[in-house]
Amino acid sequence: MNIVPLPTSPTPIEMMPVFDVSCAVKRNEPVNGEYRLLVLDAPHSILQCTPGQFFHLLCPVSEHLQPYLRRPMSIYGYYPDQGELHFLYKVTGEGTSALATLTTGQSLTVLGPLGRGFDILPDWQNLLLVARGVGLATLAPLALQAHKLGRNLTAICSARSEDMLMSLDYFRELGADVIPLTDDTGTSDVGNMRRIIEAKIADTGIDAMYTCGSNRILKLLQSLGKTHNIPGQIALEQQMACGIGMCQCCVRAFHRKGKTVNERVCREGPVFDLQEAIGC
Amino acid sequence: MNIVPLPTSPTPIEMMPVFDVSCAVKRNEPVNGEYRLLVLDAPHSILQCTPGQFFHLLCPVSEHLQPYLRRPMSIYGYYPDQGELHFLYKVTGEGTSALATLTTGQSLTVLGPLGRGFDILPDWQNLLLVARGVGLATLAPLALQAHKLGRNLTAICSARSEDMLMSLDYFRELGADVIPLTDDTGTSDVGNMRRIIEAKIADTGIDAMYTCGSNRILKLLQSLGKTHNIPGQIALEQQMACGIGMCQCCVRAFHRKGKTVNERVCREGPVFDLQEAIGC
Amino acid sequence: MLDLTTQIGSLTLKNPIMPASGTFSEELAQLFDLDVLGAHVTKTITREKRSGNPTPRVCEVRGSMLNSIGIPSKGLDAFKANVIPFYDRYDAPLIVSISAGSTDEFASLCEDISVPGVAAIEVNISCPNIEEDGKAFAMRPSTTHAVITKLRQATDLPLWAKLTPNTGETTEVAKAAEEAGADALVVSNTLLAMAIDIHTRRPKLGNLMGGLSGPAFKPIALRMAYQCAKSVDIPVIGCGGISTVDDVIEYLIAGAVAVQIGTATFIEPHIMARMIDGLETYLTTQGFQSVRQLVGSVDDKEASDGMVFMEAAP
Amino acid sequence: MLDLTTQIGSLTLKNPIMPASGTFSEELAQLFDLDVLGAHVTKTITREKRSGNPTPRVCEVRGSMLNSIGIPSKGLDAFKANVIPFYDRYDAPLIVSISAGSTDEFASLCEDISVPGVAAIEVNISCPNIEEDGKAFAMRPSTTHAVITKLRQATDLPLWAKLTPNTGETTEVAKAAEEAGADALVVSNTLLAMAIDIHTRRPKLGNLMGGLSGPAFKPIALRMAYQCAKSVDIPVIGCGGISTVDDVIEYLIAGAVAVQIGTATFIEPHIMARMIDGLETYLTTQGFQSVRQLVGSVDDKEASDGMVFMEAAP
Ligand SMILES: Cc1cc2nc3c(=O)[nH]c(=O)nc-3n(C[C@H](O)[C@H](O)[C@H](O)COP(=O)(O)OP(=O)(O)OC[C@H]3O[C@@H](n4cnc5c(N)ncnc54)[C@H](O)[C@@H]3O)c2cc1C
Ligand SMILES: Cc1cc2nc3c(=O)[nH]c(=O)nc-3n(C[C@H](O)[C@H](O)[C@H](O)COP(=O)(O)OP(=O)(O)OC[C@H]3O[C@@H](n4cnc5c(N)ncnc54)[C@H](O)[C@@H]3O)c2cc1C
Ligand SMILES: Cc1cc2nc3c(=O)[nH]c(=O)nc-3n(C[C@H](O)[C@H](O)[C@H](O)COP(=O)(O)O)c2cc1C
Ligand SMILES: Cc1cc2nc3c(=O)[nH]c(=O)nc-3n(C[C@H](O)[C@H](O)[C@H](O)COP(=O)(O)O)c2cc1C
Ligand code: FES
Ligand code: FES
Repeated sequence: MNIVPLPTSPTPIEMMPVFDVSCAVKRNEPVNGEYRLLVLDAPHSILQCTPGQFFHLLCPVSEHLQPYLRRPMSIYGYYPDQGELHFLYKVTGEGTSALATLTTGQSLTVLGPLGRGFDILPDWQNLLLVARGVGLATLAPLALQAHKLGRNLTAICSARSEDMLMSLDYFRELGADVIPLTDDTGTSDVGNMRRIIEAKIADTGIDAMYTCGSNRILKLLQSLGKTHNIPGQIALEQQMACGIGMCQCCVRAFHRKGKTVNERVCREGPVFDLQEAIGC
Repeated sequence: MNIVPLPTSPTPIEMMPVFDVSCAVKRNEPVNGEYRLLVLDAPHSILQCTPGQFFHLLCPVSEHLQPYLRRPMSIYGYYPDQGELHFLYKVTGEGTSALATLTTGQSLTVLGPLGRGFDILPDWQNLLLVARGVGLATLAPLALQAHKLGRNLTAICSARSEDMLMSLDYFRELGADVIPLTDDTGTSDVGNMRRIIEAKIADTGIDAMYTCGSNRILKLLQSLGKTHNIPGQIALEQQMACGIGMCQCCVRAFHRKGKTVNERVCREGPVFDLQEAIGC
Repeated sequence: MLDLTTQIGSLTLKNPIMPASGTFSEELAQLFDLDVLGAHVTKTITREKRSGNPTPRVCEVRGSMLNSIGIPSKGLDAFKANVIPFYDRYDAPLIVSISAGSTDEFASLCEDISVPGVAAIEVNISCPNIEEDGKAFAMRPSTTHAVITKLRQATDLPLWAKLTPNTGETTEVAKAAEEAGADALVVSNTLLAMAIDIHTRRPKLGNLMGGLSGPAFKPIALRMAYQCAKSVDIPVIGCGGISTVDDVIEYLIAGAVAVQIGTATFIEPHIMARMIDGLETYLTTQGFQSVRQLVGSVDDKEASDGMVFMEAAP
Repeated sequence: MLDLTTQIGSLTLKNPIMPASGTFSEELAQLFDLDVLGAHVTKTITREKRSGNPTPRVCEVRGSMLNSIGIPSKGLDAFKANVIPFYDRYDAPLIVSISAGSTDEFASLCEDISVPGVAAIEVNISCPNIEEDGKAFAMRPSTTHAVITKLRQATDLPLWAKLTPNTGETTEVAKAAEEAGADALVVSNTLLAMAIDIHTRRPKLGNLMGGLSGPAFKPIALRMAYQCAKSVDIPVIGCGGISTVDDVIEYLIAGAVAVQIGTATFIEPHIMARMIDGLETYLTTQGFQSVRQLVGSVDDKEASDGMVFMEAAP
């Protein structure tokens, strides 16, 4: 194998400032049945982000919802010009339910930007994004960045059903070739996905692949990456306490140089080399 | 001494129902700088009260105020016809600060009515109320009851200053002879109070005395009661956990038959025989 | 048909929900029919009259409380004359909690309280042993063994030993109680704690220190209940911080055959009745036929072997 | 002039606020100037490389958290090569936390870590002693005495002994540590606890059990800090559940000469810096000239005599 591993190995501590600021909520609205979009009025200082980075949110406490730890959330959009920070989230438990109660004008304290984001190396012209469900949140700013850098983008968006597919128009506006796949139409299976990607490779070629979350997709891309010698990156999740590297609770195992090593998702990640990642 | 002690000794468990209900807030407004009036929309069931009884309030929890135990609060007014329950309270700590955040339409869970209230025996014609500060809250429904029963009422209301004197008009409407005393005007001292009460005793006579809280006033009334052979009752406070008699945290010491006994303020009280009470 | 019953030695309870000692009394009958409960557990009594600790006897800590009530008691005779007859009107079995400062006094009180109307005796061995160095009986396996052995000889009624969290030897104490003849363990009493008013600089409790109970205490008592259930064969009754039906379920999954509800009743006096309904709903919707199926169903795999006896935080 | 300094044996800290081991690292320098702190305390290290416990390593409980991080460690050499030099740039003294499974390993690590740049060694004796029955050294006076005695011989640096709450012998352990030569006590590490997911019926921590920290733990650790301050003459550093400047003040009043902040930093990463400001404001407005005047100023009257050594909840 001669895939160049990306520099996801522990870097010396980078002393980029991290901010903990209270932001006013501009909007917090349902996007479809399961997802909500949270738009914050954010100071310029925290909007110097890299796609793939995240913030650690201090969810509000109420009589019925009392989350204690912060909750990590990928940056869905950062817009220094408008002074906006966007999150796209799924209501799953106490923390995200508490987030969902926020109304316009209330404030939310966010810590960030945190972690290591995606790389788009200079010679990567044809980029492939494969996202499922809320994974779009993580990949959306990457698409914007690719667009700004004038790269060609193919976005395979997978979901349970048509109406769970979000942001297709957004990706199209960015000039991406969008390929929607759904469980309902039976198009989202791994076999079909492989066929589509291999066709793309044969057609224009793919210089780098990006994904997040799903185990099935990880395995597929690892296999394609090995076969066709294409590098890639994946954004991973793990439960977090501190979010900045102090507590070591967020580790996951990675293959590296024949060994299994633990890395902190909040610090060495959340973006890791595709081939080093281990599914769960 | 031949003052007939009132039957405040432990009575066999009375199985009057106690209710724990959620009531909508009708109003919650400042009465003066220190006090607030809370008016609840209450079901008829919980409005069968006796003056001197109290409710145990489950104060709301928010991000910044997280009272855990309930807070005991005297009934300031109960109005079965209007379906209203009133509390007059002073914002002192976490629980009452949380109460102060309630707005019209929100709900508050209240447990009650609780405890043993005041007695107005059939042959008690001339009643004396002596209240200081928020003590008025506790004595107000007693004044209304006395009025309904056609008894003569003298109300000595003491406070730091003129504007801290509340409800004087209310007492006057009930036909009470209201005597306001303030620290500012130098009229609230014990000596002056004693002179006023002794004049009243000499004039119309006093059949029973009621008070609450203040140590100074307790001592004065105990002394007057002994000298002039006048029975009396006092409403006392103590920190509470359960409010209904289970935990025994709310005990205070009383003199009874030459011994010191502990009684539960929530159960054997909060109203006790004046002479048995021990100040603190 | 859903089976809510639970078995504690020879005693069958109609459901696994009962009050914790000191947080329940006859007065609660003013709120709901006490016969819905699996059992009734009285406040600890002593033989002699006692007045308890100085006030303030409770204080609030973040989301929980401390108490230093002590054991005010009207004494054995008053208890027999007033309290036992009161509970006679109910079908739910009456569990009487007792305490004493020495093994002999403990045993003689145990004997004298073994009267009709009492279904089991809960021995509060979390109280100081005045013959030793003032540490509670239940802080050490040796003193636990000694007192339970004597108590076992003093009564034919079922004996429930109530353990303390103020020890580093939870499993050893549990085994000592089992070996000495306890029929069940109640896990557990409150944890020694303290709070100081920073304005007056005085301790918030008249007694300086007191016991932590309520939600903050739950993860600790749950851990103890789990450790005990894994290390003894007698039934374990979980107690500590249980405030919702989810908490009840968590303890049952951990291995408790029944639970006691303490502080939660102060905040929500109907909570025990509501938990019984909630448990029924949960079992039905999850497809369980009985409480028994839930008890001890924790999926702890291999982990349990190495870890159960770990008593140092990692 | 307000004097915020505090004295811990031979060490003078410019203020009494420092992080707790395992809840602090170089990365916090991205948020504020770490030199505002009274001291820097590193995550416990072991001599060899270790990977720590399985995930999930943390979970949330009502208003607090459990952790079973374990002691992942890059090993002594990496620590000396990377971590000590990093902290060299600061004036605040560096306290290194160490751990080992036996007294001999402990002592040799202690010796090897006694290098320039290290101002004091915190010994995490709350870890299991694998030579005995797996109970932590700090659970018993005897094992505490044994390990501290050896450590004392191994270094000339100040030795801080970090105690565990998983014991019924807090004061005895404290005295044993003092007698064996500890220069200060850190009170305390986390309390063993557990949580189970009622939906999956699996323990919420990969390690089955973990340590409780955060606000729920405060009244327990405060009680221990008070008991220790009353029973030994060496300084006590309070640790456990401190989340606000009021909590800092409460510990100082109870007798702690300094405090360590753990979990609170996860929720509010600037909290330590804010506490220093808050403490300054409090002392000024209350008319204190120094932190020293506040330390141990609890108004416990006679109560303290009888009660300090009470280790049974009442
Ligand atoms: C780097 C990163 C980026 C993420 N970005 C997004 C996003 O853009 N949109 C989105 O909807 N979700 C995202 N997640 C997942 C999100 O953090 C969890 O859904 C959320 O923490 C759940 O909290 P809860 O209280 O609602 O759920 P609960 O299940 O009640 O949470 C209990 C605990 O588990 C943790 N937890 C639960 N699920 C996850 C998870 N998947 N990852 C990490 N911790 C978890 C919680 O933080 C909390 O500590 C991201 C996670 C990570 C690590
Ligand atoms: C029977 C009874 C009737 C009362 N009626 C009134 C009333 O009508 N209006 C009014 O303003 N106040 C009344 N009080 C006092 C009121 O209960 C307290 O002011 C209130 O509990 C303070 O709570 P906090 O959280 O605001 O204060 P904090 O000081 O933060 O309270 C801390 C703890 O101390 C308890 N506590 C503090 N002060 C008192 C007190 N005086 N009595 C009992 N417990 C206390 C609280 O309940 C809480 O548990 C009454 C008390 C009793 C016992
Ligand atoms: C006010 C109060 C009084 C208590 N009195 C007793 C008692 O007399 N005997 C006893 O064994 N336990 C007593 N306890 C402990 C409880 O029975 C229970 O073990 C403890 O509170 C933990 O449960 P919880 O968290 O559900 O309250 C008391 C607890 C409280 C809060
Ligand atoms: C995530 C985490 C990791 C910890 N790691 C260590 C450790 O390595 N060594 C140690 O002595 N204590 C460790 N502790 C315990 C803390 O130092 C502290 O004693 C405890 O958390 C109580 O303080 P707190 O309530 O302020 O968090 C750890 C605590 C947490 C929460
Ligand atoms: S969340 Fe604390 S190290 Fe990653
Ligand atoms: S408050 Fe519980 S007995 Fe009075």
